[in-house]
Amino acid sequence: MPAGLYRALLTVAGAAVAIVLAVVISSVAISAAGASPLDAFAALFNFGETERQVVNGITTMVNRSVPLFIAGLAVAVGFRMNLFNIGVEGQYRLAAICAAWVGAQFTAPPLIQILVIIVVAAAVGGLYALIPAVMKVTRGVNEVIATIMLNYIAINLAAFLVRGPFTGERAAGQLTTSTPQIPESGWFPNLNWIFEMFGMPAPRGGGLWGFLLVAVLLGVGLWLLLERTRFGFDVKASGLNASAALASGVKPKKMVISAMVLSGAIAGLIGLPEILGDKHSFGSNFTPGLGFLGIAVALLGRNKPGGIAIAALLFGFLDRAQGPLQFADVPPSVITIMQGTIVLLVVIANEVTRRIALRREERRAARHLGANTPVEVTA
Amino acid sequence: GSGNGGDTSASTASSGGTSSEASKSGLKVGLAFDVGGRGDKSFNDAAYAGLEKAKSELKADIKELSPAADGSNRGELLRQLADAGYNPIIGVGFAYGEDIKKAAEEYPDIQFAVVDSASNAPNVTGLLFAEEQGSYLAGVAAATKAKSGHVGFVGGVENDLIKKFEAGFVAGVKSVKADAKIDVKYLTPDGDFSGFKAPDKGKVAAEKMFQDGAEIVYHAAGDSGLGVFQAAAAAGKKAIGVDSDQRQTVKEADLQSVIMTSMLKRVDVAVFEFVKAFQGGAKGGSNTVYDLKVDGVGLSTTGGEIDDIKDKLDAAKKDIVDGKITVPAKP
Amino acid sequence: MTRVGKYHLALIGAAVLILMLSLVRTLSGQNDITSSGTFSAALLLAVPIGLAGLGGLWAERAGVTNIGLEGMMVLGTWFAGWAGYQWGFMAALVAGLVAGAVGGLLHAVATVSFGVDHIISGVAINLLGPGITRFLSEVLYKEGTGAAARGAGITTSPALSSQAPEVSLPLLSTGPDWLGSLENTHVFLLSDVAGILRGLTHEVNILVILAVLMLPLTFFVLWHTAFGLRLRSAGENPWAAESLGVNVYLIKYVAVVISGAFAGLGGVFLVFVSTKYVEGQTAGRGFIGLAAMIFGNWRPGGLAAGAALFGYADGLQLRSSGAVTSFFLFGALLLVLYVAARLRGMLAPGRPAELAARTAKDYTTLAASAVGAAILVWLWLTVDKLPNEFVFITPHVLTLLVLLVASQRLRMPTADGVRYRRGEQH
Amino acid sequence: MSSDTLAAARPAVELEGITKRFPGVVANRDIRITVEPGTVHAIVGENGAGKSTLMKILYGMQRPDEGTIRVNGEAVSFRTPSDAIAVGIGMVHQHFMLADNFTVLENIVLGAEPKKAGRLDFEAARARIRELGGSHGLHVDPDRLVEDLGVGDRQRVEILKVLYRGARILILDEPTAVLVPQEVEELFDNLRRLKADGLTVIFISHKLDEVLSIADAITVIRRGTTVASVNPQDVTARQLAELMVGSELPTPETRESTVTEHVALSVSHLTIEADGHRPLPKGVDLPAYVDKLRSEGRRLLLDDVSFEIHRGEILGIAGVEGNGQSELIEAIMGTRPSLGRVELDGADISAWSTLKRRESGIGYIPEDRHRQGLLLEASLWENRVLGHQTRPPAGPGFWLRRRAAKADTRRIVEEYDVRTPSVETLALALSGGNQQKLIVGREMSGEPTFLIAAHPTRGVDVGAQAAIWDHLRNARAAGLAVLLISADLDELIGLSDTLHVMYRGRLVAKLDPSDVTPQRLGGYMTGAITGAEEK
Ligand SMILES: Nc1ncnc2c1ncn2[C@@H]1O[C@H](COP(=O)(O)OP(=O)(O)OP(=O)(O)O)[C@@H](O)[C@H]1O
Ligand SMILES: Nc1ncnc2c1ncn2[C@@H]1O[C@H](COP(=O)(O)OP(=O)(O)OP(=O)(O)O)[C@@H](O)[C@H]1O
Ligand SMILES: [Mg+2]
Ligand SMILES: [Mg+2]
Repeated sequence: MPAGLYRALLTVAGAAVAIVLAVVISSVAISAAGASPLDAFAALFNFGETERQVVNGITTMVNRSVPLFIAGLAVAVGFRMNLFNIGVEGQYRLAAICAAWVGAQFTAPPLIQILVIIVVAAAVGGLYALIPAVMKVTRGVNEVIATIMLNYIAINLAAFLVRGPFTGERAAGQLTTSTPQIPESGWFPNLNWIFEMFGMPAPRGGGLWGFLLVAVLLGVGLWLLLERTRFGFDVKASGLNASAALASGVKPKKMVISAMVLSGAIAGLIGLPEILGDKHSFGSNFTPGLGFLGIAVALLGRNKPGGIAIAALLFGFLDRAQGPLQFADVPPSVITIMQGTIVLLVVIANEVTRRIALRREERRAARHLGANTPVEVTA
Repeated sequence: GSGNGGDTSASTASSGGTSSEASKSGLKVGLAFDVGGRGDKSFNDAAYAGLEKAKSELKADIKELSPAADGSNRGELLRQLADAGYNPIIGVGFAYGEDIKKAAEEYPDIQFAVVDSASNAPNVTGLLFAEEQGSYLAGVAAATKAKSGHVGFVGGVENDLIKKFEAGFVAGVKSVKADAKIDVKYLTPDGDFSGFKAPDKGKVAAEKMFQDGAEIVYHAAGDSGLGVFQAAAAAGKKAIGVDSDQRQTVKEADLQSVIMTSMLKRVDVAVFEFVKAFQGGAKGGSNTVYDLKVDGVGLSTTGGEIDDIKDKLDAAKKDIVDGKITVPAKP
Repeated sequence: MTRVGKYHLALIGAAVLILMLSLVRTLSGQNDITSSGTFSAALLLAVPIGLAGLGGLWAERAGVTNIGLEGMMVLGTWFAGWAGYQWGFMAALVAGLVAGAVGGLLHAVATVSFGVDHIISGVAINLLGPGITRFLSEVLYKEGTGAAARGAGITTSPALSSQAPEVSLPLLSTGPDWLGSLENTHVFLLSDVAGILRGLTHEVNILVILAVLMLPLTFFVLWHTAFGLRLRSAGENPWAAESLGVNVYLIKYVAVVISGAFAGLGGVFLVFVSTKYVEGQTAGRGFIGLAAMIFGNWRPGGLAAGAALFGYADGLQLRSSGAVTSFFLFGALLLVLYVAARLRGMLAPGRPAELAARTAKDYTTLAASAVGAAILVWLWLTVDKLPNEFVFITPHVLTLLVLLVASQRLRMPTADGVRYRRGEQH
Repeated sequence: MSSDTLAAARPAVELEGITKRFPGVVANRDIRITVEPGTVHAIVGENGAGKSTLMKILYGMQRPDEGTIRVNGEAVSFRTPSDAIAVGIGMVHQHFMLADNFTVLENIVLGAEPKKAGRLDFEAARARIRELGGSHGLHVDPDRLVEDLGVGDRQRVEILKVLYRGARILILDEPTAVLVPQEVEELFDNLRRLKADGLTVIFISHKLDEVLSIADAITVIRRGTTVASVNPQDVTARQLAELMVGSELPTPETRESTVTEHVALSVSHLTIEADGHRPLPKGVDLPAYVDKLRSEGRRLLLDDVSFEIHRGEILGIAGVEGNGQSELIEAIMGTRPSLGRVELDGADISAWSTLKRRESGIGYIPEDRHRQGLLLEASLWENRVLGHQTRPPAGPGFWLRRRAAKADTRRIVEEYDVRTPSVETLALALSGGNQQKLIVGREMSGEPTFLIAAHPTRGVDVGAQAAIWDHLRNARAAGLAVLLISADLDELIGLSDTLHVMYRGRLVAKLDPSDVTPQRLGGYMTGAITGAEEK
């Protein structure tokens, strides 16, 4: 069996075992809560009776996955280089509010309007990530603390902006504050036609967010960039062995800055699916915490775009069940427990399978070498 | 896919779901909580109390859902309730404003209500509270009781809802003593809801006010209010609770005694009245304001500490109800 | 530098700091800068951060990065609340400690036995902590349970059935309260010292005393006992330790479990302050604790300084937004001092002339510092109230600034975060 | 065999039938060794013969699959090193096992700490270390940080660690690899004293003359098994070598000179300050500035280094590790800022980036292949690309040309005899020698005009060593200029056309490799002989 295939099969097997274990553990918890695990798992997979409910369920799941996927990508770019960008949280919030505000300041043909919003978001996210990057390369400040601090600062800054300079008009009696509404030309068209193509009803709400396409493109682009280009090679080299990368002509400072800025720029897009597809503004109850979840998603996906997509869908799948579980009288926090155990068990499984694969490879190499097989010696 | 491709209009969706198991009255009420969820001993639980009353008195079938910790699925919960055949559906908390509007457009045959936010669609009822009016009375009580004329206000999160409390309170205090000193402190900025969950910070903020000479501190800070009560107890001063009658809901005896009164916000009444009106055939598109006039807000009297100034409070209330005083909703 | 030298330097530093605070207070009239209230609030807010930081210290000195402190702290708060409402504060302390330790154990199993990346395992624990506690609340505190009747809800436990005692220094900070009287005279320096001392000795929770004692204890154990030497060796060169018969796995297990216990203790303290478990009350303190530890160069003393900085800044902004603006003045003073010191160095006789080129950069720094000082003074004079959002971030901005200045002197344990396997040398 | 001699001296260590298998490798097979007490017993064998594995088994770090161990006549079974320590065995490892950020004292007492009232008794430890140092001639200040120590001192700390535990049986795994001859002599004096005190020493080395001068008995291991036990009086180095490898030892001899007139690399006044780089003040002459720095008492890692290398020339630099060789490489590679001028083929490259330097024809075989030369967890073809990202086969351009890179890697595997299943294999699966061959192949493929070869055959077995020497010689004949840095003095003397000695950051002597002995070279390297000796 080729080494690559063997490794892939092992990974899948490991993940499967981990998920089964996580199911067992959560079943115990559900039983302890006095509910039936069977009901709970039925609720997980029950997307509803009517077609529309099914479509809504799928849409909820995918819509949840899209920002998580982007967040995972953002974290993974840094991780590839052993850069821990814990600041995705702050970067996306600041980027989201700035993009939402800029997008509401003018009206242009849809393509241009949306493009401008995306560019602003990426630029703000990237610039905000530039701060810890510069601090790291010039003053050696550990990026973990710097980004933790900058998260708090970003959250407060966003709060200041949304209530102050960037605040929009409000209907009487409305208590949420938000930036002005983005004109319709800045709304990302939804993908409801996909459902209609299969003769199914369109989902409710903002529909299937069109930003999904951007996310897919982003994933593919990032994969190409990381796996197929010189830049990707330099990132990988810096992550695997910084001093070897240095000796081979990779500039570590430049790499730290570009990886961090790239990570921040991607992070800047996390809020856009929601803003362009549904809310059309940044408000005080904008979804928080996606940056932190992105860390878990990236880890689960082993920092590879394909894996991150699967991990994001898994998280989306589980999160969708928050409501259905309550209909089945199961405490919805079971979802968080499942997510946590899956992450922990999958990384343990990854580690174990990685070691098995390495052992096998070493054995193959050794066999090929044939050096240390004992020889008959006459002393 | 199935051949049922014609089923794309939003109006037919509400007929799906569980119509077969309707209750005796046929009334199925759905309610979606704000972050924190049922059992928070405060806002959400008050809403639930109203819902339970509807269950027992109006024989309603009820279903209540809590959102995820980040509140990202509020809209989903509304849709899931609608798809399951619930009507009416209530969203608890101003954060539901936008989501209710969208859901209402998608399900025009279902009646919605939203607590703390205005109606924004023909089938949405806004259940609003005149927190500023209740807070005005709290301000009057505080200023009257505080001989030095020094009082304080601790807000959990600096958002517009909490600012209504501040505005009313300040106006009430000033109406009694124009030169009163009012310390105001918020624990966290808008968007960072940890300010409702930080008793230690509430304690520090209130402690400072008491040390500076404040005699009574009013809080609108959720669980952080606990810290305010502790600071009051330590300083031998008084505090004013919020939302429910905290002298009853707070179980610690030493803290109960510092709660001079609480500004009541009768979410339970609003929820129950809404369901009842729905049963009576009422349609949305307007707001119901729960103010002093309908006793939607007010002061609690447990402990009898404000009994002696009842006249003064009643007078102020009458002025407001009569429109002689207009309480500002913004500081 | 000898140990004595460092110790003296720290004392001198503290004295200079107090002097400057006193100066700023007198100039600005913001008494809260050194009031006992501010310092007691600072202590209150610093202790959980410091305990989390100690947790980080124990783990990282043994070579295990612990970003899961937050999750362990959350476990600590929940179990402290749960045990405390039934059996009182001692039970709360034990339960929170054990819960945190169990979180640490989980981290140890993943990182030490299975060799999982430390950050990954920590992130998973941060996800699990809140999930588990919310779930437990949903199950044990739901309506109809005894706990609910005693005031529990989905987000809170019932109040502790007994409170941890608080103590004060007799005469000085209670009763006749001499320090308090002295503080209220607002005399330059004297009142400031009195305020600080009183703040740190008035009605102090015994857990605070315990927590503060943990600092020298940690120092003693890690740097003056055989066990500590072995523990640190696991963080510096586990292979060397292994070759000398040290059971590195065991050491790491012990260290990470202790680390979790400290995080749990931080949670217990939060519960003691609020007298009950409140969901979300940790509010990222695990992360801040980690930051304080890095800030403190992986040493108990430095960590204490980091936690104190956070506690002080947070306490000050909670008590007085006005006092925060005075720190513009503080900054200006610092810059002026810096400029003076540099000028003195440059004008010192006997400076070799060919170093002139190097001073070109110096002049820019000097000019920038002077301009900075002027801007700060101007800000202090003109801004009388910062928007609250800017006040809230004071501690975080301060930490960033200090790191910018000092982070090049940090040295983390050499094998920190390294996946160690027995018998596999690097 | 008389019974009273047996009773008088039971063997200190007896190994019988020891077998140890690793996945795919039998590291030890049916090993039999008897070590008499109070002797120095040498174990020799080529790289990968299984010496270290055997010693780790004896020290409890690894468990044998088969076989028995007897210490002082008692059968033992070790689970961890502490078990071995308990019966009086101590081991000095092939690679230093020291925590750099700890003091000497902390490193020594770790695991066997003296305690007083619950605390670590530093005073007692200090006293005992001084006493041990005094009685065995191993003087190190117990309160210094290990990171500030040179290799010789570190070696002494390692031995003190073992003695501190009261070991009566010492295992020294290649202790001389990093030492210069003078230090080796000192070490041997120490060992003789230990022997006189009744201790038993097991000594591992590749260097046969050393072995012959110190050992009382010699065991030869080949391909994991004992092939002979000999008496040093009865064998010559040549015979020993033949036992080890089954053939005659190769020598790194360069035949006729190929040095041309054309200067490939010229380095002038290269200087690096120890405490951070500061640019040269404008209008100041560099040599004068360096004089100034010296007179101010600043520590210089590189102190006014100048030399030229011609095409077809190998310039060797001898020196004890830590005397500026690494800094010299870093300055030439541009990975560390420095003062002074570096010219490649007449072009001033001092301000160029590392990448540009590599692109313009500098090849680099790094001193530590794991740290600077390889991505261990990446495939061989990716390692082929490392350092050549912008050049064929993978470059130039934005996209990486994977297919071409793989094809070229296959070529290297073929030409340089890299033993590997495929080019997709991860680098860490390869043995050290094969990793080194890959690196040499990679660097030669970049068609360099100038090559830095730092310890090119370190830790490589004899076969691979000879192959690498051949490659260097061939490239030299084709006009390559080589800067050779090595700790192996035979390699240096054999390969170099010109030989410089580096001491404390300065080039202190220029010697003629054809008439210098390792002893004299060692004298310059340790500063024992001063004054440049121009050829
Ligand atoms: N932990 C291990 N896992 C797998 N193989 C190993 C391990 N340790 C050693 N080997 C293999 O066992 C063989 C013997 O290695 P060992 O280190 O004992 O050789 P050595 O004689 O000490 O060589 P050198 O002179 O290079 O030090 C080598 O082929 C090596 O690759
Ligand atoms: N000049 C180029 N322009 C655009 N894309 C390119 C270019 N060069 C390479 N690529 C992209 O990079 C990918 C890899 O290139 P290449 O064909 O050289 O690798 P490979 O050896 O085939 O890799 P593998 O064996 O993994 O398929 C190609 O599939 C192609 O999409
Ligand atoms: Mg060896
Ligand atoms: Mg191809």
